[in-house]
Amino acid sequence: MAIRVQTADFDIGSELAALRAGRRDIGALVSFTGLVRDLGGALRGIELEHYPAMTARALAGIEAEARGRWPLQASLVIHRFGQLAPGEQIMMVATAAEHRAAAFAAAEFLMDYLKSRAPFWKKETTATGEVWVDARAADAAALARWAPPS
Amino acid sequence: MAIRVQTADFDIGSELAALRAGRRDIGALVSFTGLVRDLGGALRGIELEHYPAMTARALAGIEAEARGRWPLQASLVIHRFGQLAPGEQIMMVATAAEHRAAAFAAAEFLMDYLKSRAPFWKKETTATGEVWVDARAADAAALARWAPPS
Amino acid sequence: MTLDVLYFAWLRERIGLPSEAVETEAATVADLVAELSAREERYALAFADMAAVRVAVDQELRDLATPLAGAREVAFFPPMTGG
Amino acid sequence: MTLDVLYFAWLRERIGLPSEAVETEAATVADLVAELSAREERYALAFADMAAVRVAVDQELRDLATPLAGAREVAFFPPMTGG
Repeated sequence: MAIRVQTADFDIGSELAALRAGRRDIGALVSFTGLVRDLGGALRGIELEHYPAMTARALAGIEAEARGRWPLQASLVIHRFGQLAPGEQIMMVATAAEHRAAAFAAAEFLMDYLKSRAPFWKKETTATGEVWVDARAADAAALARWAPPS
Repeated sequence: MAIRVQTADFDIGSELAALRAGRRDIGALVSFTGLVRDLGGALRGIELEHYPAMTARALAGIEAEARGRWPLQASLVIHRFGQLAPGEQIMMVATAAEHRAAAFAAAEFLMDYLKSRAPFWKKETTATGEVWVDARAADAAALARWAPPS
Repeated sequence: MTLDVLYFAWLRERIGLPSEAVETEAATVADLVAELSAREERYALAFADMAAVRVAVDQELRDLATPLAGAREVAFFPPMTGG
Repeated sequence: MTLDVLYFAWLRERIGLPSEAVETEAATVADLVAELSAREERYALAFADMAAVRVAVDQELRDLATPLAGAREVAFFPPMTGG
């Protein structure tokens, strides 16, 4: 039920604690964290550009779609933008449900949709220059696993 | 690569931070946390019994199987035993990989195997007495999704 | 009509602008792309391979055939790579 | 041979023991179950529905047909409910 787009880092532990604070009905809590992965030591950092007017709207739409498909008790999407160093956290999603199947499926769905439908673009800087990251064929295939949104 | 069976609670944030500390090669980090879920306010608590000589061995076997199936960079299983109150954390798994597909699949695999192959038993205490929790048919079905271990 | 036209990632870099107001009578996104491409070479280069370009109309993902009647904002960008 | 026989969860409660040393010549797990069930009613009751009982021999999940030659520890318990 929460979407945050920010330059600041986030604390997974605090976010998950907040998600379940005061509740006793959650049985399963899944989190995914995306990190800046280094290409064998050559990466200096990445820049994440986004389309502010569309980002929050796209993420909210993806989250609403997930909540329509699975009985989620809580959900969270945080995505950073700006300059990030290798090893830094880029984004996280979290899902809470009574049983693990819904929490896992919804987290994967959020990631698959977010990868291909949320307006973020990564540029990597290495010693030899800057390059915009290409979309992965695997991400299009991952998206195609899910029936189209209603 | 780590298995812990303990009565003490754990801190997801610290565990995930330790898993990726000093590394720049991890792209995807997935965590699952199982919580004591209340049955509409009637639950006083649960007792988790286990078979110590077998537990660590079973969990290590399940983790080794996951690491043989997916290119994991790190993995962690923590499972508590003893008395737990509603809302408390029961266990967690975490998986780290270059890409999210492996991290998600391995975390689900660990959970499905752990549910049906690790020697833990839950007894719930309510106002009307104590009852051993029945295994769920959904858990047997979840296990059957995976080809048998080699 | 006047449209706010936005460019992101390498489209922004090739065209050299993050956004501009465009006075146009283009009926569809494809018409707008043709009009811009005819303007200057940097647009023609940025739009040379439309299979590598995604478009949003008023912040919703759309395709080249989408009509522009009533639209206020059109954005062009490469396939997304967040997450 | 002497086997360490362990019981968990409701099997432990019905039999009234967490473990015991059993002197037996049982060739298989099924033979051991029959032998224990013949001993006292609490065993017969605990083992009445073997579809609801799981068994481990030397800490590995096994079935009723498993031979006991060389085994040191046999455990009986209901389907697992951890996680």
